Amino acid sequence: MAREITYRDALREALREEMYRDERVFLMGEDIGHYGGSYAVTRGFLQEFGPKRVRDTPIAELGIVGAGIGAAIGGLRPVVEIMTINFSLLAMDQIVNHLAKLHYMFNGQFTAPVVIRTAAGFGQLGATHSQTFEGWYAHVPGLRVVMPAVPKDAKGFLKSAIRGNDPVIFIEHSLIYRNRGEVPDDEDFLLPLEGAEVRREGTDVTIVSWSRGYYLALGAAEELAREGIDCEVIDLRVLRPLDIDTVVRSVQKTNRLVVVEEGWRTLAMGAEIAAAVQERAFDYLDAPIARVGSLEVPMPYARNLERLVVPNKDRVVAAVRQVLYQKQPVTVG
Amino acid sequence: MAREITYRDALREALREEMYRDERVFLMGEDIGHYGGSYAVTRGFLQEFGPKRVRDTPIAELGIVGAGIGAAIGGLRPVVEIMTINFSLLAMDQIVNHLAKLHYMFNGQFTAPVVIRTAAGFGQLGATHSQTFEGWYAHVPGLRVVMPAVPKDAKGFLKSAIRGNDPVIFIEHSLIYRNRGEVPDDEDFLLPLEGAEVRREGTDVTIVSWSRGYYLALGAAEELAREGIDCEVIDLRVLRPLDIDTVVRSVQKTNRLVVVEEGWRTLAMGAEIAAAVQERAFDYLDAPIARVGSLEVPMPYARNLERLVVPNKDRVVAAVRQVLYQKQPVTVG
Amino acid sequence: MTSTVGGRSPGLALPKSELLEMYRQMVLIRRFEEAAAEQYALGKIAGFLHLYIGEEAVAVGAIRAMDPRDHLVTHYRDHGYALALGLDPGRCMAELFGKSTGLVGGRGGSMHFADASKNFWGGYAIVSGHLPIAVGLGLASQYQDERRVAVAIFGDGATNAGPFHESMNLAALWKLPVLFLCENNQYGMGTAVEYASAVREMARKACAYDMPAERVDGQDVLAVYDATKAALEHCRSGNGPFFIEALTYRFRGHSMADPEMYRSKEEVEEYRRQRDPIVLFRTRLTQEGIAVATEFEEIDREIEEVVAAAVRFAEESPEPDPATVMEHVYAEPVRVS
Amino acid sequence: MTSTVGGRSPGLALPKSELLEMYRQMVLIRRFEEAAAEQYALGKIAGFLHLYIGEEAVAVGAIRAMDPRDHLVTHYRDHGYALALGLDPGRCMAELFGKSTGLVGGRGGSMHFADASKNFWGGYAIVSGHLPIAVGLGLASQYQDERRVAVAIFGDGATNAGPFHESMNLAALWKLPVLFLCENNQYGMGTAVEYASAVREMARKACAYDMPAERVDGQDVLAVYDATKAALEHCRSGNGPFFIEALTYRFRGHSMADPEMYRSKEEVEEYRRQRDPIVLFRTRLTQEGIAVATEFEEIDREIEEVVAAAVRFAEESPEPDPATVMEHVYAEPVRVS
Ligand SMILES: Cc1ncc(C[n+]2csc(CCOP(=O)(O)OP(=O)(O)O)c2C)c(N)n1
Ligand SMILES: Cc1ncc(C[n+]2csc(CCOP(=O)(O)OP(=O)(O)O)c2C)c(N)n1
Ligand SMILES: [Mg+2]
Ligand SMILES: [Mg+2]
Repeated sequence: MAREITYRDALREALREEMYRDERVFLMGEDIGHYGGSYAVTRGFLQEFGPKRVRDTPIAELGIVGAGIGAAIGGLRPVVEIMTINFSLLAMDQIVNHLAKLHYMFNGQFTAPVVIRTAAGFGQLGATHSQTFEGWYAHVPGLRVVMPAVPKDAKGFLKSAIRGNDPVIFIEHSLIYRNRGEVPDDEDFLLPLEGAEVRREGTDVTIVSWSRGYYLALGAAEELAREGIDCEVIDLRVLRPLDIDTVVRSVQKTNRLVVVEEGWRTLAMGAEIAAAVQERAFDYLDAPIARVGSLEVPMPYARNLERLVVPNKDRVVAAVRQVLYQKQPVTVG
Repeated sequence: MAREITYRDALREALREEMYRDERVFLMGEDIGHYGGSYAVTRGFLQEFGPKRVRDTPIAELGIVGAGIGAAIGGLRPVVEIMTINFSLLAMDQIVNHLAKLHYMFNGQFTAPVVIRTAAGFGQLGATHSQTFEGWYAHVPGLRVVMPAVPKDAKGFLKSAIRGNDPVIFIEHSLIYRNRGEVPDDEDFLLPLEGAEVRREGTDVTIVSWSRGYYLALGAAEELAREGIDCEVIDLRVLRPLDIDTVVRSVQKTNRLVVVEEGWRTLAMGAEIAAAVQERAFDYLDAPIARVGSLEVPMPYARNLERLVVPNKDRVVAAVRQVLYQKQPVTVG
Repeated sequence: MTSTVGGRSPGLALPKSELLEMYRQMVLIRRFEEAAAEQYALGKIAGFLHLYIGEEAVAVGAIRAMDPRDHLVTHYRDHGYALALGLDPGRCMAELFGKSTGLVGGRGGSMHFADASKNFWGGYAIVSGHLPIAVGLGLASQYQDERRVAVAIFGDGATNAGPFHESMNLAALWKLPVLFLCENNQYGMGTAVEYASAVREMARKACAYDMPAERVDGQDVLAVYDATKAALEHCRSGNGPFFIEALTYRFRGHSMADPEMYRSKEEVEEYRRQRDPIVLFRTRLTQEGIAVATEFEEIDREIEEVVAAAVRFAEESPEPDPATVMEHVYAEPVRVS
Repeated sequence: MTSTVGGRSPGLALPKSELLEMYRQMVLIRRFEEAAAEQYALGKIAGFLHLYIGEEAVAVGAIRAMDPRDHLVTHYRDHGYALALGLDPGRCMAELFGKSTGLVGGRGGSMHFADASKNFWGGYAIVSGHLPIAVGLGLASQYQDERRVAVAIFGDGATNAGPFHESMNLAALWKLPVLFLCENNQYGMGTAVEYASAVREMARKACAYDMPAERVDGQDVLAVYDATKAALEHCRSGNGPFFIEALTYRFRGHSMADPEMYRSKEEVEEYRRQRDPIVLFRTRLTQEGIAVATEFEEIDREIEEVVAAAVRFAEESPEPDPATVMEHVYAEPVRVS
């Protein structure tokens, strides 16, 4: 059985179900309680679960991530919300130097199963509120990094993240909270925190993306289908560990690859995917792997400038044409 | 005229000369004064320049980087030392959300020419003291990221960084401070903060590295030369802006590329270099680009484990053989 | 808490023209922001828009006390400061519209106003992230013997963040001329002070740094002026930093997106009725016999026009030139790749 | 500052066996670290080695006062705590040697001792980075109604860092059972307190959080014991966190690499002569008629053997198995790539 619900509701269900299932699960973050969550994911939770389990915190990203680590070591299951991924830079030391390392550094003696929920996104929010850093977290051994695109994954991953024993960086996207999709009814519906998914089969070119980028990829694929170009679309879903095999298998079929993401192109996920795919499918590639990302500037506020900076469907289409040598190679930002 | 001096002395000269040249230049950092600098780069400076210009600070990486930004806006030329790059994670918000963005965000009205000196390195220092994050900084528009390998570059870059108007992340390496090399005598010897350098010409394969990695590359090249394998060795020197053209030109000649670095392989500099080179020299590549990096674990303390984790000359040699199809492809970490 | 009611405020000794100018600025901020809210609803302004309505006395009192050479950095709730500094309302509104004629060419929007020519080094949107920058400005002043004070504006919420602490310690340790001016509007977004801070009075936090501190009625523009004047004098004379907590209240939501579920309508109404800084100041000036109703009304009318003109200017201004999108990432030319 | 000299310390009412055990632990720490320094010189130990010599009374007094169920996190200067907790000196030394028999299998080295079975959740090497973790442990205790106190050990230098502030505020705001135990050894690496902190007494920093605080003579093991006992009681009873500043001094360099140019030999000598916590305690126990010279000497001899055995154990232990290098990155299996 499944119902169609929004991405936001999928997250809400995951949190509620896990909170009912396990007393040790609690939420902690800025404005998640009285305010109702900056993206309304936890609206009503304070009233439903009380202030012990839905904890409004001071503005102290580093402190609350660290408190999450300690709470996890002490036997709890904290879900720490960092309002947006931009602010996670303040908690970087806790995440990278502490959370990711504890288990290894202390020889497996204990774990700190903290789930950090945060959101990427943009929309005329300016330079410091429009970034995305999934690639940075995906660089760090010890972290699992998840960035679901569809409600089903949002729910299944979040529940698995809460139940699992590893730290998880769980990245949402402010522009897809209202997207709808099928979600199974089962309260024990879990998804393993690994593995990409081929969401659209195709033969001519592979487009890899995740989170909101997946919808751009899909839109481009649909547009190109009208011209008879058949794109395979992969939703990467989990950025660490990286399921490069699924991408490689697809490229072995299509021989062409485009990666679509919202971050600045240089040194973002697309770089790793391109590097890893050429390592493993060198002889299958019929064209250079193309990367579509943001222009390399701090995000400007003005609507027209922002539109220039972020990737869009047209740029994805252009990149697909480029790897198909349909036109002169186009600059894809 | 040139003399052979150490990398450390090259840095010392650069700082001293610029401090004498320009009253506005001052140093700020933990233990740079009374202690003499954790790597002795500023030893004696407090005595020479006094506490106004050589400022010991509290342990507050974020605060001192931010204070550097403000001081720069206010007309000074701060050189902020972050003892090691591991601690720069605490200042990440200032560096990425403030320093890198000011100039663009405020429409070019003002600049914050802060030089952040810091050091990578390892040596049984454990998980939180053995990292390197140049790839993260190189991801960020607005920053210039420099990681010199030789004394001449150390000096020329540092002087240019101090005189220039952009923020610069200047990354040293604790294991090469004693390396020696020729440095010009000229007090106005400056190097532009861009551009890779071909340090050894060769025809069979290109090895790209920077900082200490460059010495591994060179060592491997020398060893392979004895077998008649002729490696071209490029010292990347500056990681943002990235001089990919120099690498591409080399690959157009050698048709094979190995990247050597100390960071975890996934999503590090090598990923970008591989992605960018396959974009621009696809038809020239005779083998997949190989990346040599660290094993993907938090650094263990034990000597034997650490040795397994970090790249060494043998792994570089193995990677070169791999791209030459000399043996079965070897896993190169 | 310091208030001027009852006592004799030095601010009252200001020339009448300045007092009326303060009134004018407060009304300007109020009307400017009301217009901004309307334009937001019309989709002309987007992203985050944090209104200052209800808090006008703080910016106006503080800026009036400052020397033009003093430095200013603020948080994202920055319109009031820009207008009190005398920046052109048209260029401010154009910034909100994301137009090329905006204060920063449309690149910053509401949260990132700036004008280097006024030593206003910007509004910043990372809570507490600009405080170390203020410390650095204070350091530059001390280093260059300039007797300029760096004024940092921030909220109650910011005082719980690590960067605040590092900044306070550095400023006090080095005796820098930095005025920490905390607008305690009793909420950080939707989180009341009591849920965020171990102490309710922000000024108490200065004790950890041996920094002098004062609480002031932030709805009383003269009290803010007086306190700021004295604090700036303290800083300018080489005595190190000073901390002012201005108790205030925002009449609107945190930003335009705020459903305001964390406080009651009654609470807001109560403040609007009893503690409107504009009404309080107007009443005061009237009681003191400094100005009469018609004078205020004339200012009010003038402001209506100024704001209408600002909106028109913003509306009619061109968007930024797309060709400039890559400009100003670096100050120096980039040659490679 | 609290000291037991003159007054009557509750610690003196401890059974003689415990008092002698405290003496034994202090001597053990001293000799263990002297041996470690020797082994470092021989190249058997590498990386950073931060000795605790001179500060032994703090760890020994504090740990004695703790309940075994209480949580402990420390900074990198952690040998003293491990030994005072009763961890096997052989395994401790083996960790310094990077051997598989070490406390954490040779993965951590000097800075990262830990033993989960003792609720010792580790030594951490990012200054102040472990303080929020202590807060979280306190939260877990409160949440689960466990009446366990989380004890955080850190230096004077750490109190200037942002994470300290965020931790203090959170602990006080939520009234968590956290004991902040600051070892003020008067230097952070080579930076004297006066160059790093706006206030010289670390305990004053608690005022910003309305947190009770006390200064104690950290060279007086009984004073530390008494203060910790009382503070733990305070925390355990639901009164929220407590701050103790133990005034102490390290007799050796910050780490083995320290050229010690920032302080005079005379200063160090003075402390060694006048304020050696072991000598002070021995004298005290003698004066109080609790023990006599031969008892101390027997302990001293025993410790020589214990330490020699520890070194032997470390020396003879095998290195970690290279095949395990990728183990424990994740707790759950990783299947892809
Ligand atoms: C580091 C950081 N965390 C969270 C946010 C989101 N945020 C924006 S404003 C705000 C509340 C700030 O409150 P306060 O400092 O009291 O200022 P006020 O808005 O009340 O003027 C929050 C949480 C942010 N911008 N930066
Ligand atoms: C965030 C951070 N910055 C800098 C360092 C380098 N460092 C290690 S110990 C230390 C001094 C710490 O002093 P204090 O807190 O007083 O502890 P003590 O060593 O005196 O026991 C410094 C600066 C670090 N480990 N972490
Ligand atoms: Mg507020
Ligand atoms: Mg210390």
